[in-house]
Amino acid sequence: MDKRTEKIREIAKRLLSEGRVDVVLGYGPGTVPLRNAPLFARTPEEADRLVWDSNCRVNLANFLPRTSERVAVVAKGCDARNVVGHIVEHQIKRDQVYIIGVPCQGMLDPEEVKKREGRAIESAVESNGDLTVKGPGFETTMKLGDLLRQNCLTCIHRNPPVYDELVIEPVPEQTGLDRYADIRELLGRPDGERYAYFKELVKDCIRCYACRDACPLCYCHVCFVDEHMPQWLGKSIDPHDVLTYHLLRAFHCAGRCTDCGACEAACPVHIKVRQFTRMLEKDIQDRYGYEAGMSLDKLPPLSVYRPDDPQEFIK
Amino acid sequence: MADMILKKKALADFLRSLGRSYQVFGPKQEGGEVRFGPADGEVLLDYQNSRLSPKEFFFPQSERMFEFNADPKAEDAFLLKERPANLRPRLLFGIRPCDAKAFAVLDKIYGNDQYTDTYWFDKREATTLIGLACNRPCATCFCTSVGCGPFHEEGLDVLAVDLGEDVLLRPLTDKGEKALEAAGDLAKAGKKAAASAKALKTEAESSITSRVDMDKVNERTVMELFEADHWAKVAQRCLNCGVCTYVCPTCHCFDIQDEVSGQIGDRVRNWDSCMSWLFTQHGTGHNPRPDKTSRVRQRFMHKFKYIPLKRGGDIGCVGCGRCVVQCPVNIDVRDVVRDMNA
Amino acid sequence: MTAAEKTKEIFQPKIVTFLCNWCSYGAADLAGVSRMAYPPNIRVIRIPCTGRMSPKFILEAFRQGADGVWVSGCHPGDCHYIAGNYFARRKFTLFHDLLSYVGLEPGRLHFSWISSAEGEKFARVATEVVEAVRAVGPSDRFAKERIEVA
Amino acid sequence: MKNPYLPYPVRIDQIVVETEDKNLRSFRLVFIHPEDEKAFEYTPGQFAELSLAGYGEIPIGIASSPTEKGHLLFTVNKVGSVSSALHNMKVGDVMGVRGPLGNAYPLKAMEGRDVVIVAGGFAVTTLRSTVTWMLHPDHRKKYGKIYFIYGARTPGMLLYRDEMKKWQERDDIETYVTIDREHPDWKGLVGLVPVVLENVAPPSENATALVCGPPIMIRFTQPVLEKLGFADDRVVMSLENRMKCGIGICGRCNVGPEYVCKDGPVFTKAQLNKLPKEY
Repeated sequence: MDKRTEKIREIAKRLLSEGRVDVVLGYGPGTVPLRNAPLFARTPEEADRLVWDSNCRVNLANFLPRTSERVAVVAKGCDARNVVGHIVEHQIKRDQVYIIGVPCQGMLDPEEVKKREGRAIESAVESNGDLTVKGPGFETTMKLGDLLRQNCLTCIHRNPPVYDELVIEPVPEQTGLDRYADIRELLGRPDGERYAYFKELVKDCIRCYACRDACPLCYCHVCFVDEHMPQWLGKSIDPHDVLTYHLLRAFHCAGRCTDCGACEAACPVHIKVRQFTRMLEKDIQDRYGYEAGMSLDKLPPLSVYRPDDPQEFIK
Repeated sequence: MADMILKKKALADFLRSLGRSYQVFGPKQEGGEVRFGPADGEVLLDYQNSRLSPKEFFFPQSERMFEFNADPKAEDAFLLKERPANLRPRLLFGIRPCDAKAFAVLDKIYGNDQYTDTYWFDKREATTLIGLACNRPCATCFCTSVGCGPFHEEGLDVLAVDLGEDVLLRPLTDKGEKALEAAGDLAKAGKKAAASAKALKTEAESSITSRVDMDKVNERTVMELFEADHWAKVAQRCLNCGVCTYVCPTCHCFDIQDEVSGQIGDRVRNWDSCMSWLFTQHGTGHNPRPDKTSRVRQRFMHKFKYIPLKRGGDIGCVGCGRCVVQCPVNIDVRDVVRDMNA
Repeated sequence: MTAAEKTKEIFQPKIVTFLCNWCSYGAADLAGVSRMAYPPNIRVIRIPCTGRMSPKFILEAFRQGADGVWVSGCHPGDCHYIAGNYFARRKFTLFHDLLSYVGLEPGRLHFSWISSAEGEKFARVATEVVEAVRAVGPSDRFAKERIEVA
Repeated sequence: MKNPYLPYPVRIDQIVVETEDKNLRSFRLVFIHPEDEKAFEYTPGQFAELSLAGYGEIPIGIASSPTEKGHLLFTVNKVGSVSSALHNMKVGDVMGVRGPLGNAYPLKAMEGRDVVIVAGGFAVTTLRSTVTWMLHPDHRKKYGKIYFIYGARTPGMLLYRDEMKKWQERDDIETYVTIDREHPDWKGLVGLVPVVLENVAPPSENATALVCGPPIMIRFTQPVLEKLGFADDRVVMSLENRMKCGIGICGRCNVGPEYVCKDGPVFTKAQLNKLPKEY
């Protein structure tokens, strides 16, 4: 058993039996390979089903807003930063949430697995940094490190910056990464090409809103897509409506997004929706030197200002 | 008409000759996924299933229903006009039996005891379906539990079975026979081919180990199932996104929207999802399904209780497993039905 | 070529202009009563403060076929509501960058700070904005024409 | 195949502002093609989709009675985008009507019996249709006594006041119109609908009750009807839910397995007892 799984269970059982929290929000086993399921453990027995593996792509901070319970949440670096975001945005109180921080070495991208093993996978087992997948008449072993999601490859906060307890010693952070090479490359192209790129990027969108619903930042009672007086965008798959949706969704995440990748992991048609949010993330770092969710006493960049903020494009 | 045999080597010619009478579509590899697209003499035979169901051939995600002149001064201002339907004969090659069964279920929904949805049936009638039997069902398939199967014929015009070197073509309807006639010279299938198709069927059916039972669901009343306490537990992790409904071959709910740009207006219908709170929101602000639990419950009750009650026992699920694979939080319909049946 | 043909050839852009009630709207007024000339291509929408601006307004204007959008408010530090335009500035910055990133042509989206005493600046910026948008040409990328569906 | 989504074109013939808050207007609609009127054969209790191209459709109960030839009547509350757009329309404007939709009040089954009609607020529309239909000389003799109990918050919120005055003058219907609280302009009954119903106490032995009103009225009326001895299958109610297609396909208005648009909107209390409260 993974050391982290063991420790998560131990902490969860302790918190539940001591009555510290009402529920422990973690991951339980999934019913299909390369997928696990959010688990709401309310008893120490249920906590025995908690697991940790490389499929913890769902961001559990998503379940915190509007809860009245005392919650312990199993959180990777990015998830913990979203919990911090919720606290700063008054979606949950600090003393209502117990952060079980999990230093993370990245989650795998099932599409990467599929690229390497195209046959139908019926089971997948992780051990010692390897992933072994099996199907009818075959067994393939791959290095987990080769299968990581793009946001995990460029992650620089694998350890939760804020936590109540860490399940293992912090893992070394990745340094010297060029996180935005592709964004810079895109920005270097003519605007017409960029427009064509983004039109193509979202052309398969089916407007299921899974990217929004999987995102911890999207907790509005009424999302702009559901507003009808005025109605900001049509509900069809007209390319303009689709692009408008993605632009406004991304903008609503500006300065709050931790690049956790839950949106892309949820997308049924594999749209790289992070191409929108990452540009904003980069822009905010460049312009305001801010990173989301790193501290409990820093407000998001759109909630504050400096008199000397850059304004080179304003006449 | 008897079963026919098509040499696999001649598949491209077969599709091309069909192309003279039909627009032919089939499963194609696109990026990492299988999708239905124009066949152009080439389709996949060794695929499991398409990521999205082919329901969009009959129920496009967005479909113009009417158009109107939005110029208030015009004589025909704001009068809805039907759009001429594009009814060129189409042929879908290689859809899976579960998806065809889904169309058969939807035929009963789009055509109820009083009304007939012309948009659905226009396209259904203009389309011939050649299904491809599943020799290797996926681990998530549970079709055999819900009145379907890897070689199920309902809803198809022709069933094709991949025999290795050859493809057996079994015409099931007049439409199917017409298509095979249009395809030109095909040899009659011999006893051996029929026997090996049968053996493949048995093997495929027995390879489906994933089962759900429906006996108690059928026995229980609507209220017993509705008031059961497992719904809150299922709903707890649901994101209320619409992935399951949009990838589902039997999900058929829609919204009707009017769109005006300049002086042209359209009334469009779009896929809608019972997972959305807006789906049932009254103008007054009241919502009969106000929470996640009631919305999640609706989806499963609709498929496994309401549709069987109202449509002669047909289950509103064909066991294709798409929602199982694609739910971001792994809500497995098989587990939900097991809870309903517990 | 006759004069009529010539004007026909010059593209007349439609520019949706959001003006803050307390400054730029007054500047437009001042420019008007001072009989300063500026092109008639701007369509003014009065807003209480640039802080009220939502990116949705900008996108909606483009969707409805505006060739350009111009937002103008009080100079930083002069906001009637103390800091509305400071917050707006960050919003505009990011939204401007986002729209440029996804391929909005440079020259379509403009921002300015114009106080109610700056009638002359209003007329000048209006002229600049119209010229810039005219140089880019008619908008098609973010304008939603008739719905493109089956 | 007839396209079930295509509305009949109609012209607005008359608009009446019904209530003091001006949020309820009645629209009299005339078919542009006379043959459409023949095709639009309806029964009290049914509804139709009012179609405003550019805005959408709204399901509204038909307030006119089939015995009133030449027009349809709809009374619409202004709440959402379509109803607001409708309230901005003028006499002479063209719009669409799609229907008739849904089942109807069980007029046939009610023959030979007393009828007790209990209505509140603007839910009275299809019951106005029913009363008008039953009072028609061709139909009146088929029914026993008719009780009509109707209430609104204030006198200014009562619909169809002039007509009800006429009903009050007739001796073949017992009409009780009430308002919730004392009001200087009001000399009639004062009291909530369930209380008035209890005081009137119509005999239940051979009677059917038709009840339509806001949820709160329904909730307090049901025990009174029970006390008066109305069996659940003799209490008839009309539901409403968000709708789009109106023909049992688009999937949103269901209450359990029943579609309010096609299998309803009229249900007996006995039927509703077996269904989830998703309305």
